[in-house]
Amino acid sequence: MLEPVNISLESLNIVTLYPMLIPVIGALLILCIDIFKGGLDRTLYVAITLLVLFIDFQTLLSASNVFATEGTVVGVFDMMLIDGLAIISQFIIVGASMFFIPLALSKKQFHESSYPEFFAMFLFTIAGLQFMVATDSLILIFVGLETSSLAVYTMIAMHNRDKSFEAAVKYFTMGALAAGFYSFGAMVFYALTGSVEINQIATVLAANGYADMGYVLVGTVFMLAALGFKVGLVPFHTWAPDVYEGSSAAMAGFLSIVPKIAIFVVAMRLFEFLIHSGVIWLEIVLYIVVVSTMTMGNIWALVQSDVKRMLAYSSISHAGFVMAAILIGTTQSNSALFLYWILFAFTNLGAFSMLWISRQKELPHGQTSDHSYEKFSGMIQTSPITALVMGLFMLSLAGLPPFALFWGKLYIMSSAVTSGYTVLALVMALNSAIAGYYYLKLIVYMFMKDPVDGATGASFSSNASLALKAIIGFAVIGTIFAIIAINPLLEFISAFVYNSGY
Amino acid sequence: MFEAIAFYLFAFLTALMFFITVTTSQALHALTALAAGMIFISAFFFILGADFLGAVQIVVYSGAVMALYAFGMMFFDTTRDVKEKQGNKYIIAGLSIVSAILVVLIFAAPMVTDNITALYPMTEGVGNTQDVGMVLFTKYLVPFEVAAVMLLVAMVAGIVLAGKKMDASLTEMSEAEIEEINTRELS
Amino acid sequence: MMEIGLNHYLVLSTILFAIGLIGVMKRRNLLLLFFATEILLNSVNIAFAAISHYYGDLTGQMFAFFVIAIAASEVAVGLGLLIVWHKRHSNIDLDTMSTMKG
Amino acid sequence: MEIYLYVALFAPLVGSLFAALFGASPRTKIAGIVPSLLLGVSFIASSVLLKHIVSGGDIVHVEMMTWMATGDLYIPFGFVVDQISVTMMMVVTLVSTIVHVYAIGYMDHDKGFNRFFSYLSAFVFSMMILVMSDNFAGLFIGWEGVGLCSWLLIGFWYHKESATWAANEAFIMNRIADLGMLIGIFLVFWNTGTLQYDGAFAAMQNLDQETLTWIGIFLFIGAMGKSAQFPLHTWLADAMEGPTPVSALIHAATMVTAGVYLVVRSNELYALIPHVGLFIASLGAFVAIFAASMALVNRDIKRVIAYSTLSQLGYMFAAAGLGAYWVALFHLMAHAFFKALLFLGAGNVMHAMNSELDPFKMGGLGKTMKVSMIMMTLASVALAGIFPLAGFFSKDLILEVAFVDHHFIIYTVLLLTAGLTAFYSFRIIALIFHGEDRHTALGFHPHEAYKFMLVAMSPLLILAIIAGFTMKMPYFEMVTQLLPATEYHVHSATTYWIMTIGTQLFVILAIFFAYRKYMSKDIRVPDGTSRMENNFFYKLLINQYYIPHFYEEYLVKPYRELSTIFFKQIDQKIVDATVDGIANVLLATGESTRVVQSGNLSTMLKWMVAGMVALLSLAVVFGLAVKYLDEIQAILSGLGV
Amino acid sequence: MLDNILSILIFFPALAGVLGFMIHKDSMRAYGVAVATIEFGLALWLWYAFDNTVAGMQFIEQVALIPTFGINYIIGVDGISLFIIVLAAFFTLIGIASLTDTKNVKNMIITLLMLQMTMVGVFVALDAIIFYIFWELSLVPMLYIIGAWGGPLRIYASVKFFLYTFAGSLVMLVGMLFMAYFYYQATGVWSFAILDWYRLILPENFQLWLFAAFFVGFAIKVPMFPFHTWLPYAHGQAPTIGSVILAAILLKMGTYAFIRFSLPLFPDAATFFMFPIAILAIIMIVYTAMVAYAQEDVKQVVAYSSVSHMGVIILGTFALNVEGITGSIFLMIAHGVVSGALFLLVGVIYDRRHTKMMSEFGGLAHVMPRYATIFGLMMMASVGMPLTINFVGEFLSLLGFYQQSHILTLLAGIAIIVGAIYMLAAYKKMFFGELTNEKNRNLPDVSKRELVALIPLSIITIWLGIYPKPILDPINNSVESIVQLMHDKSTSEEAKKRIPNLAREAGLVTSQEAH
Repeated sequence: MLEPVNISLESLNIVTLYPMLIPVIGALLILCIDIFKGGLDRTLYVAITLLVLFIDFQTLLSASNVFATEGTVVGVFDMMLIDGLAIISQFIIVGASMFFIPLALSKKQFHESSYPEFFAMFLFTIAGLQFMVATDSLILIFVGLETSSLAVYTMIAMHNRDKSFEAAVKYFTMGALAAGFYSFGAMVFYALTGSVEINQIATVLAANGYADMGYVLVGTVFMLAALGFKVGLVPFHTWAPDVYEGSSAAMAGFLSIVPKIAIFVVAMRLFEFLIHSGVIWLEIVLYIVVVSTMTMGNIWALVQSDVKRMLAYSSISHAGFVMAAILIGTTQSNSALFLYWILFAFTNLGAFSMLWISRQKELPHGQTSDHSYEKFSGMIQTSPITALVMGLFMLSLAGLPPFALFWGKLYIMSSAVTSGYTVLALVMALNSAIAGYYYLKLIVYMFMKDPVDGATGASFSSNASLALKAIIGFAVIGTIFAIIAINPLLEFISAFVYNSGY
Repeated sequence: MFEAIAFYLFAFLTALMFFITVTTSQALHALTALAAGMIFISAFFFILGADFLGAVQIVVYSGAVMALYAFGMMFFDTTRDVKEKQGNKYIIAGLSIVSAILVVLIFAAPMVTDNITALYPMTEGVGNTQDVGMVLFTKYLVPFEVAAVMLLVAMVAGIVLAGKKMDASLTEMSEAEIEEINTRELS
Repeated sequence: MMEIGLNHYLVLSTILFAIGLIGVMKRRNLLLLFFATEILLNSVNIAFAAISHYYGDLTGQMFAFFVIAIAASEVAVGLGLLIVWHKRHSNIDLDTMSTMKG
Repeated sequence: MEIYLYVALFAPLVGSLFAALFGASPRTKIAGIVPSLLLGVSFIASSVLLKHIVSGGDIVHVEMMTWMATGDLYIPFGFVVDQISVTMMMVVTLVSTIVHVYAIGYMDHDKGFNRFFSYLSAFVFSMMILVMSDNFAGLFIGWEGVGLCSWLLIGFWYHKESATWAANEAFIMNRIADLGMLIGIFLVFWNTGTLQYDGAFAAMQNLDQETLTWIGIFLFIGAMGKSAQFPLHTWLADAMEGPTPVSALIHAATMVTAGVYLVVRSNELYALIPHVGLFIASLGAFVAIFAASMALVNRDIKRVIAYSTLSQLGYMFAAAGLGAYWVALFHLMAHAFFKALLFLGAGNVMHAMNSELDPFKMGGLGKTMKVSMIMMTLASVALAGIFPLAGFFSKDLILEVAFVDHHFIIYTVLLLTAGLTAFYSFRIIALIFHGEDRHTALGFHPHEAYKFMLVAMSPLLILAIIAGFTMKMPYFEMVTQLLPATEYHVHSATTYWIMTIGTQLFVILAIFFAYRKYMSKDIRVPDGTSRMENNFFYKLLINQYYIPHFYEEYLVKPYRELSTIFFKQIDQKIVDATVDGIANVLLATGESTRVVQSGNLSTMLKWMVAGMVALLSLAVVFGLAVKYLDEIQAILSGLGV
Repeated sequence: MLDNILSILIFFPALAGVLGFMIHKDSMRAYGVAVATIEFGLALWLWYAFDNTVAGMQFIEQVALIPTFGINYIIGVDGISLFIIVLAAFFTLIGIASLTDTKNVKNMIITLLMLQMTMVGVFVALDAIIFYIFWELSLVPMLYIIGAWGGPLRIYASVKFFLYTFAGSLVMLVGMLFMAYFYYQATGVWSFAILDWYRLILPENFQLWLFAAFFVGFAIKVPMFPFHTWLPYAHGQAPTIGSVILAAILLKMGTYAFIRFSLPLFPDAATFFMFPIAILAIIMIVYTAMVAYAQEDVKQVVAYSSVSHMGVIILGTFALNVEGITGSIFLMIAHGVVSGALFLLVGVIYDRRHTKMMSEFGGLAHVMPRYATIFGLMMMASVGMPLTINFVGEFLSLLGFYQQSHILTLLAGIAIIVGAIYMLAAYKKMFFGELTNEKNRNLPDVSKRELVALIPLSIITIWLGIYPKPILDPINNSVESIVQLMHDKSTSEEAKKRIPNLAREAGLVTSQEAH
C-alpha cells in the first residue's frame, strides 16, 4: 500500500507557476467569453490578451525580484525552475508577444484575427513556451514545446489561404518528425542516467566520467536535430522560409522571435554542461552547424526575390549567429545571446510590421508573392517616411551601428574573441558583410529605383492602422536609441545569467 | 525463457506490422497494420510491467487514434490504392538503414549503469497503476496539467480547422465583402 | 541471447524508429505519412518502458505516457489541417504542396 | 639693400599678375608695356645690387618668412644676393627685359598677347627665385616654376598639336630629372640636417665620400634635365615650337642654364668629389659635339640654334665639371647675350618669312634685312669664338681649362666642336642672308622687323661684342670671392700662342668652308633625292641619331600599352574580377543550392533525416577515434606526422 | 558653448537635417546653405579657439554610454583631426552652395547634412566604438547619394562601395574587440577609449595580428591597392557632389585612422609592416597612375589619380617620423582640396555636355578660358607644383620616408613623373588642340555659382602652398607627441631604431620615459 503523501502548499512554491498560469487562464477566459457571446470584435480580444500579458509581465517582475534576492527558486515538486535564464527569456517571450499581438489590429481584416480562438491559441503558445524555459525536466519541456507548436500550427493555418495551409502542413509534419527525434534523444539520456532532468543528467554523467560516450553522442545528435529544427539550424531549417512565406507577416515576425528564444534557453541548459565537460564532438559539430547556418542562411537569402522569404533566411542566419553564443558558452556569450535576441526582437518586429502594413489582399499585377522586392521600388518617392523606416530596420538587421542589432553583434563577437574563438568571430564578421547585400538590396529597390508605373504610396501603408503605426513607432525608437538601453540591459542580463550559473 | 520468446515474437510482429504500414499501397492495410503494431507494442508494456501504460496504449491508440484515422480515411477517400510517386529509393533506404546501423552499433554495447539510482522507484507490492498515479499527481502534476492544456489546444485546433469557420476565407475576401457578411449576420 | 536485457529493447526501438523514418521519407500521402510519425513515437515508448523496467524507475513510464498524449493531440491537429487542405484541393498528396520554394 | 632685392624679385611677379588681369580681355598694348617696364625696374634693382657687390659690399641675405617647418625640417623663404646669384640676376633681368620689349613687337598680332606677357613675366619671377634662393627647397620652387612657365610658353599656341606635344614632352622630361633633384635634396637634408646652402655645404665637408657622390650624382641628374643634357636632351629642340622670344629667353639664355647654375652653386660639393666632376665634364664634352653634329644638317633655323645652345651648355658643364666654375659662369653669361641675340634675329627672320623656318627656302634676305643680318652675323661670330668678341674670351677659355688640366680628350673634342660650331652657325647665316633669292618664288615678301625691336636687341649686340674684353677681369675679381679662384694659364707662352692662333684659324677655316658650300648658286630646297641626303650619316644626324624614335618606340609606346594592359587586363580582369568573383561565387552558390529548398515536403523531411544521419556518422567517427585514440596516435607517429 | 562645441559640430547638421524634412522644396537650397554656413562658422570657431601649442587632445567631452562594457561617448580634437573637420565643413558648404539642379534636391541636402554629421564624428571620436559608429554610418548617406543620383551603373557602384567597405570594417571591428579584450586582461576593466589603449604595450606577435585586422578595414577605405577597385566605380557613377565629398573627406578616414590607431597602438607592427606597406603604396602610386593614363573618362582619371595620391599619403604615414606623418596629414588636406576641386571641375563640364569622355572634348581652352585656367591650376597642384598645397604634403611625405628607405622613396618619387604624364595628357586631350566637336562650340564658361566653389578652393590651393605654417604647426605638435609615444611604446630593437626619439634629441627626458 502506498503511503499517502502530505505536502504543504508552501513547500510547493506555487509562485513559480504564476507566470504560466496567467496566460492559460487568460486563454480559457477568451474561450469562455466566446462561448457566452459570439461575434465580438477582435479589438476586445486584443485588449484582453494584452492585459493578460501585462499581468504576466508583472508576475515576471516580481519573480525577478525574488530571484534577485533569493536566487534560483524551484517549485511544484522541483518541476518548475525559476532562474535567471527562465526570467530573462520569459521577459522576452511575454514582452515580444505584447508587441506582436496588437498587429492583429490591422486596417484590413484577416481571417485569423477575426476569431477569438486565435487569441486563445496565442496565449496557449506563450504559456507553453514559458513552461519550456522554466523547467529542468525534459518531459515538461516536451509537453510545453508541443503545446506551443500545436497552437502555432493552427494559428498559421488560420490565415486561411492555400499558402498558409501548405506552410502549416509542412511545419506540422516536420515538427512531428522533430518530436520523434526529441523523444528519442530524451530516451537515450534517460537510458544513460535514469533521469530526464537536465541537472541530474549532468550530475550522473559527470559522476561516471562520460563512460558511455557513444550513448551521450547519440543522445546529443537527436537533441541537436530536434532543437535545431525548432530554431532553424541548417540542415533542419527547410521549414522556415516556407512557413514564413505562408503565414502572415505578423505571424512570421512572431515566429522568428518568440519560440526561438525558448529553444535557445533549452539548448543552453542542455548543451552547456556537455560543451564544458569535454564532449569535444559537440563543440566541433556545433561549430560546423553554426558556421554553415550563418553562411548558408545568408547565401540563400541573397537569391530571394521576396522580402518576407529573405527575412526568413536572414532569421536562419541570425539564429546561427546566436547559436554561436551557446557554442562559446561563457557567461558573456550567454548574456550576449539574450541581449542579441532582445535587440533582434525590436528590429525584426519593426521589419515584419512594415511588411504587414504593406500587405494587400490582392496581389498587384505581375507579382507572385505578397512582398516581392519590385513592390518596394521607388518607395522613397511615393512614401518617404515608410521607406526611411524600412531602411532603418534593414540597416539595423545588417548590423550597422548605432542601430539596435549592432550592439548585439558586437557583444557576441566580443564574447567569441574573449574566449579565443577568433576564427568564429571573423566568420561572424564576414557573414555580416554578406548579409549586408540582401538588406541593401531592399534599400536599393526602395531608394534607388523608380516606382513601377501607377504605383502610389498608399499601397505601402494600405494595412496600417493606428495600432500598427504605434508598434512601428515603438520599434523605430527602440532601434535607433537602443544604445541608451544597452547598459542597464547588459547589467541586468549579466547579473541574472551569472547568478544562474551559466 | 518465456520472456525471451515473447520478446522475439512481438519484436518480429511489431516490426513486420510497422513495415507493412510504411510500405503497403493499400491505405486500409496500412491502417490495420498500424493498429496491430500498436497492440503488439502494448504487449511489450505488459511484459515490462507497465500495465497502466499498456492499457493507455490500447485505449488511446487502438481506440481513439485509430478511430480518428479511420474517419479521416473515409473523409479523404483513401480506401482505394494510394498512388505514390517514388523518388530515389536508395536515399530513403540508405538513410534509414545507416541511421539504424549506427545507433544499433552503439546500443549493442553494454552501458555502464552502475550508479544509477531510481529517482521515482517502483514500490514493491503496489500495482503499477497506483504507482504511476502517485508519481503522476505529485512530481508530474505540472506536465500532466500542461498536457491537459495541450489536449485542449488540439481540440480547439481540430474544431477550428475542421469546422465551418474556415470555409470562407476572410483573408482572401475584399473588405467590402467582409462588411457585407458582417451586416448579413447582424440582421 | 536468451536473457533479454535493456540493449535488446533499445535495439528494437531503434529498428522500429528506422522503419518509422522510412515511412516518413517514403510516404507521399499525408495521412500515411502521419502513420509513420506515430511509429516514431511508439518505438521510443518501448524503450522508455524498458528502461523504466530495468532501472525500476517510473520516470520512463511517465515520459511514455506524455508521449502518447502528445501523439494523440498531434493526430487531432494533423487531421484538422488535412481536412482543411482536402476541402480545397480534394487531395492530401504532399506533391501538390510546393507552391513555395527556393 | 634688401629693398632692392625685393624689388628685383617681385617686380616680375607684379608684371605677371598685371598682365594676367587682362588675361581674358582682348589684346592690349599696356599688358605688354607694363611688365616690360617692371622688368626694367627689376633690372635696375639688380644693377644696384651688382654695384653693391662689386664694390665689396656684404652679401645680401634675407629671410622673408617660414615656408615649411616640421620636425627637424626648417625651410624659409630665404634669398641671397652674392657674387653668383647677382651674375645670374643680371643676365636674367637684362635678357628678359630685352625679350619683353622685343616681344611687344613680335607678338603684336597674336590673340594671346596679354596671356603671353603674363606667362613670360611669371617665368622671370620663377627664374629669379631659382637663382636668388638661399636653400635647395627654394631652388626647387624656382626649378619647377620655370618648368611650368616653360610648359605654358612652349604650348602657348595650344591649338597646334605639335606645340602642346612639345610642351608636355618638355615638362615630363624635366620631371624625370626633377625626381633626381628631389632625391638629391632628400639626401642633403638627411645627411646634413638642413637645406640652407651655407649650412649644408659646411656640413658636407664631414661626410663620407660615398654619400657625397650620391648627392652629387642626384643633384646633377636634376641639372641634366633642366639643361637638356644627354639623354634628356630631346625636349629642347622640340621646345622650339614656342614663340621665338620664348626660345630666346628660356631655351637659350636663362632656364636651360639653371643646371649649370646648380653645379656652380654647389661647387663646394663638387670640389669634394672630383670624379663626379670629371664625369660631368666628359658628359659636357660629349653633348657639345653630339649636339653640334646634329646642328650640321638640320633644316630648321631655330632647331639649329637650339642644338647650338645644347652644345654650348656642354661647354659650360665641361668647365664646371673640371672645377673652373667661374669660367662656366662667365661663358653662361656671354652665351646668354649672343645666343639671345641670335634667337631674336631668327625671330625677325621668321617674322619676315611668315614663320617659315627652313633656311633653304630663304636666301638673299640680307638685302631686305640688313640690320638683322649684321646682328645675327656678329652673334654667330661671337658664338664661333673669334677674337675679340665675347665667345673668344669665354669659350676658348674652356678649351684652355681642359688643356691645362691635362684632359686632352676633352680638349680635342671641344676643339673639334668649336669648328663644327662655326660651320653650322655660318651655314644658316649663309643660307638665310646670302646666295640666291629662293623665297620670292615661294611667295614670301620679307620685311625688316619693327625699329624698336631692333633697338631693343642692340644692348645684346653690344654686349655680345664687348662682354669678353671689358668684363672678363672685373668679373673674375668679383666672382672669385666666392668661387675657387683658379687662373688657367698655359705655362708656356709658345704653346699658348700656338693654341690660340691655331684655334682661331681652325674656326675661321670652318666659317669659310660653310660660306663656300652654302653661298653657291645651285642650292636648292632639298627634296630627299640628293646623294647627301641618302648618306647614312646624314640620315643619322637629321634623325637626331634616332633617339626620339627610340624614345617613342621603346618608352612612350610601351608605356601607353602597359597602361592599357594594367587597366584592361590587370585592374579590370584580375583585381576587380576577383572582388566581383567572390560576390558572384556567393550568388552562384545561392542559385545552385537553392534547389535544396524544392518546396516538396518529402525532400524537406529527407534533409532533416540526412542531417541527423550526418551528425550521427560524425558522432560514430568521433566516438571510434576517441576509443582508439592511442592506436591512432601510434600510427600517426609511425608515419612521422 | 565652447565646452561642447564638438558635440554641437556633430549633431547640429543632423538636427538640421531632421528639421529639413519640414522645409519646402523651393527653400531647401537656401536652408542647406544656411545650415552649412553656420556649421562652417562653428568649425572656424573651433579652429580659432584651438590652442596651437597643445599637442594632446582638446575640447574633450565624455559621457558614459555603456560603462559596463567600456563604451563611452568620448570626443576630442587635436592638430591631426582639426583641419580635416574644418575641411569637411567647408566642402559641405561649397558642395551645397554649388549644387546644380538635381532632382529631389531636398533629399540630397538632408543626406549631405547627415553625411556631414558622420564625417565630423569620425574625426573627433576618441572611443573606438564611437569611431566605428560614425565610420559605418558614413556609408549610408554616400550609398544613397551614389545610388540615387548617380550614372547608369549607379546601383552596382554604390552597393559595391558599401559592401566592400562594410566587409573590411567588420574585420576591423574584430580587431577592436581584441584590443578591448587585451585592455581588459591587462587592467581588469573594459575600455574602448583610444587614449586608454595608447597606454597599452602589447607583445609584438599580438600587434602583428591586430595591425592586420585594422589594416583590412583601413586599407579598403583608403583605398589601397589591391582593394581599390570600388573607387573608380564609385567616383565614375557618383554625382559631382558625391565624388567631391568622397574624395575630399571620406577617403581621408582611412589614412586618418592609420595615424590614429595603427601607428600609436602597434608601433612594432607598424615598423614590421612598413616595407610591405610601402611597396603596396608604391604600386598604388605608379600602377594606378598608369591606369589613370589609360582612361578615356576624365572623371576616372581624377579617380585613379586619387588612389595614386593616397599612396603618397600612406607612404608618408609609414615613414614613422615627424616629417613624414606631418606631411601625410597635410597631404590629406591638400588632396582633399585639390581632388575636390578637380571633381567639381569635371562636374562643370558634365553639367554642360552630359558626358565625361575626353574624346568628346578638345580645344575647350578656346571657348572656356576661365575654366581652362582653373583646371590648369588644379592640375598643376595635383602634379605637385611647388607653391601649391599638394607640394608641401608630397614633399614632406617623401622626405620623411627617405629616412627609412632610399630606394623605395626613389621608386615612390616616380609619382611626380607618372602623375605629370596622365594629368598633362588628359589636359591636352580636353583643352588643347582645335575645337573639333561642334557641340562644344557654344559652351558657356564657368558661371558665378560654380565660381563660388572654385575660387575659394583656388585661393586655398595657393595660399597654403605658400604659407602652410598655420596648419603645419598644430599638426606638427600633435604628430611629435604621437611619434614620441610610438617610440616609448615600441619594444623591438628595429622599431626603436626606426622611430625617432624626439625627447632624447631635444635633450629632455619626459615623465613617460622616466617610468
